Amino acid sequence: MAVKGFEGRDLARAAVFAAIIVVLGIAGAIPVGPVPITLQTLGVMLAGVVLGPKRAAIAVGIVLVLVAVGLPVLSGGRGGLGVFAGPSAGYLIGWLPGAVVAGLIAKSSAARISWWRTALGALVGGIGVVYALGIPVQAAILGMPLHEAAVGSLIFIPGDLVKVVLATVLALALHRAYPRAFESGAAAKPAAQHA
Amino acid sequence: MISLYRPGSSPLHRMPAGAKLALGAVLAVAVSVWPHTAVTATVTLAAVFGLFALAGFGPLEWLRQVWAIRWIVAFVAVMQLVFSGPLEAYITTVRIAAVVLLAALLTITTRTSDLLEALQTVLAPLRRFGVDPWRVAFTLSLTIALVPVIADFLRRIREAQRARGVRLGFRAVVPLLVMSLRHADDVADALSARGIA
Amino acid sequence: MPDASDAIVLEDVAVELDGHRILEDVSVRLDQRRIGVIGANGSGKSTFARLLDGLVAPSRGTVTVHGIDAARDVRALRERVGFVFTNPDAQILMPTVAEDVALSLRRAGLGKAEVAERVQAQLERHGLAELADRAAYSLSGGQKQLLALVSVLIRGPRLVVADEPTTLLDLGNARRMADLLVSPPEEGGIDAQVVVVTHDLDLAARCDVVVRFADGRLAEVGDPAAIVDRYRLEFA
Amino acid sequence: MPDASDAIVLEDVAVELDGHRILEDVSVRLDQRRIGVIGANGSGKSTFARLLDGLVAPSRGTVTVHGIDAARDVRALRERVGFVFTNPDAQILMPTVAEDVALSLRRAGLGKAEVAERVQAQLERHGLAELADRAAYSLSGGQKQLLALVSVLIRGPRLVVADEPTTLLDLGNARRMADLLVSPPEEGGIDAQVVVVTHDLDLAARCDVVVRFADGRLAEVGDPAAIVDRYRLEFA
Ligand SMILES: Nc1ncnc2c1ncn2[C@@H]1O[C@H](COP(=O)(O)OP(=O)(O)OP(=O)(O)O)[C@@H](O)[C@H]1O
Ligand SMILES: Nc1ncnc2c1ncn2[C@@H]1O[C@H](COP(=O)(O)OP(=O)(O)OP(=O)(O)O)[C@@H](O)[C@H]1O
Ligand SMILES: O=C(O)CCCC[C@@H]1SC[C@@H]2NC(=O)N[C@@H]21
Ligand SMILES: [Mg+2]
Ligand SMILES: [Mg+2]
Repeated sequence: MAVKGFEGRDLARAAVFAAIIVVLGIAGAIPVGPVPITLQTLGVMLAGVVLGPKRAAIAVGIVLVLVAVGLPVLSGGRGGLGVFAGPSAGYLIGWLPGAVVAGLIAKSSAARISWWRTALGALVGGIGVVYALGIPVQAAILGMPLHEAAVGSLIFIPGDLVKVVLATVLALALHRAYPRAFESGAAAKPAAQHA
Repeated sequence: MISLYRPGSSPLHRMPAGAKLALGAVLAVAVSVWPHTAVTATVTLAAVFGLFALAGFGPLEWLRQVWAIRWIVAFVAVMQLVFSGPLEAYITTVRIAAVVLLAALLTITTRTSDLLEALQTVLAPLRRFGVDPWRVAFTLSLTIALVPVIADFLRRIREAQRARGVRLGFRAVVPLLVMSLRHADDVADALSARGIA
Repeated sequence: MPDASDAIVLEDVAVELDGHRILEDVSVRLDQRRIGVIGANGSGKSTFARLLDGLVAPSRGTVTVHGIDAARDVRALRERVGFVFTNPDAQILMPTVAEDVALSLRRAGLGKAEVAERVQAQLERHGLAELADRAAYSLSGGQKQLLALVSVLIRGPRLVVADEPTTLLDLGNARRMADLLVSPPEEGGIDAQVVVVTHDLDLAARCDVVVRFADGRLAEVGDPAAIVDRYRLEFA
Repeated sequence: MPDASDAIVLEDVAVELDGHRILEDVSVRLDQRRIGVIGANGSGKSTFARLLDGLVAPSRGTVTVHGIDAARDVRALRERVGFVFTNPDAQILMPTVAEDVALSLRRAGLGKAEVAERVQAQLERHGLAELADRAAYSLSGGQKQLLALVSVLIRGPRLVVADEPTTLLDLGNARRMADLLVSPPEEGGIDAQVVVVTHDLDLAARCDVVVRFADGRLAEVGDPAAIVDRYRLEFA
């Protein structure tokens, strides 16, 4: 066992969610400037609020490594190290702590899933944290003043707010349809035995 | 999933992945922090195209790669023109393009599998902290194998909607997640059964 | 009762997907009530079935279902045809059993109360009433397969196309599903024309006519018993 | 050749999952080479099969496979047992055919050259050599199911457990899979003990012994022909 408490079931879920994020990228991107508007951020929010911080970190981490090793897993079939030298690098790297924070907030209570904790998680993690890394890195890479990069990022806000609402609605529907999705590997199969 | 790798037998292709990455990173940082003039920036970009040529990629590929970053180039050029004037705009745009193209060159001359192996080497010291490099590499391969499977789930859900004459819109993500996560449980069983995780 | 328009007619149909020839030279007229489709893996059975619901478009020739040209009027076609997929998981689109059955009625613009009533009636008819509020994923394989069929039947299709609907079922459940699909309406079977794709030759033999595909071509159409026996012999 | 230790022994086993009793009172000793498992949907067949590979743990009683206590030494158990699941898609863990077959060997830490050689030999033996570099997901259903089996066989398991491995296959492919699973090794069958869960009663009848489950209990163990005939009669 590589990481304590992280077993095959968690690994499989992280990999599946990474694949979902990749597939959401196939839906395409809207090029509104140097950083695209993409549905993949919805996948990042969902990973956080559904899988919880640990598995979401692995899921998003997988996507980032796949980008780095040169697979076209980002929207519009982009990938490769060039992305990490480009203006969207900060947002992209921000997905990782973003998903973790989303998971921490959404799952901050052991009680039943709640719509407001889910929404808050998606908002703070999926927007707050992602932008907090994305804006400064974009400013640095493009050699522009921070406030300009910040103003420029306003173009993502409407779309990202919609994604927060979608992530919340989808997570709650998923909880009705398949509550096990929200349990950890060990809990999802209580009596099952693992090596 | 098709990798962005372009086969070839140039010195760049044959260079060990780890060394190539390290060298690339050093070069990228150097280009970024060097206080460029119009001349040094131009020379730098020319040098990057020179490396492309060394790897066996001609002008057609240069165009293709520049086209891929057209949005970045256009945006930087316009912003800088408005705020810093034409000279600054030229220098900054060329410098940024050079770095991004250099990184892209690393990607198209290195096999995904070689990068994964380099990654395992890099991760080896983390063994002490409970990270199993083999497992990391395996998880990445597993994800690559899963992408077409998940894409097929999406196709089947779309088809089911058409067949039933309904449109779920974004709510179609719910059955996608249910199918995918149940699939993950089946995969987990297969992992256990094959003694992998 | 079948009438002149209750026929499935394919004229010189070919299907090409991603540059591969998948079906070729298919011409057939089927006006029987129970139609079985058999053939090896990859022979084109599912593609044929999907043509009938406009899920695949012919690259040549015409497909006419009950007088509707499948290429021209997909909307009318889908009103008339119900499709049951092999894997019920892909077909159950809503979280609970009742919601899933209701989904099919949503588009028809019925009122909430009427939808609820019709769903309830339909669930009762097929012995699923007690499961109305259960999460669909938690049903057994047999129950799921039945739910998938019920969700299709509630719209009152005149043709039901089912692609290997019994593969995961045990003898008893498979028998029940088969009875629904191929018995005459008087004996509890579906009151619509039925096309059933299957590897279960006993089920195929119970149809009025059997169509066999081989390598993307129509190999035989005709008497179920004769075709099934011949097919079985090939592998004996 | 079977010897004293090549037996599957369950003693008073019960399985409970999520508070549901799924298996109860199961005691049996099986030392035959070919073991068929039949029963209705939900009767506990898959749960029984999963016990044998430590995928489910008994909540009472003991499971011993070839002398290994399944609860104690899952690692040794998994070395000895290979499991083939119904859904081939979930078992394909690597992007290409050759990589998938190589996976278990790579995990065991074998060298690249040796792995490549053994993979090639194994693929050739089962007629998959030409597909070595194909994307695994693009294979046909029959090829996928065969790949899943081959990936398991390469580790040289002494017991192969297969849970409905032929459901999605046509007559020809199902026959080939069945031949591999239940023919004696001299006639091309697997050189290991085999437990096969199936709804295909003809396949079950070809085994050395049949186990029938009903409602989470062991209903019968014994002569395949007799048990299968009785079971068939129930639904006639
Ligand atoms: N979208 C597609 N692109 C390319 N080839 C396809 C596509 N869909 C199906 N095929 C191929 O067409 C052939 C016929 O497929 P089809 O699904 O109709 O077969 P089938 O008779 O239903 O087989 P099975 O018994 O396995 O369900 C197969 O070889 C299949 O691989
Ligand atoms: N993890 C679980 N939690 C709760 N119930 C379960 C779980 N796994 C299986 N069951 C239930 O246990 C019963 C036996 O399941 P099992 O899968 O062993 O049946 P089976 O004989 O293999 O059926 P089938 O022919 O449909 O494959 C079923 O009623 C099933 O719903
Ligand atoms: O594809 C990439 O290169 C990374 C994309 C980063 C997109 C950022 S994330 C926050 C914001 N919302 C969007 O829709 N796009 C940006
Ligand atoms: Mg088919
Ligand atoms: Mg089962």
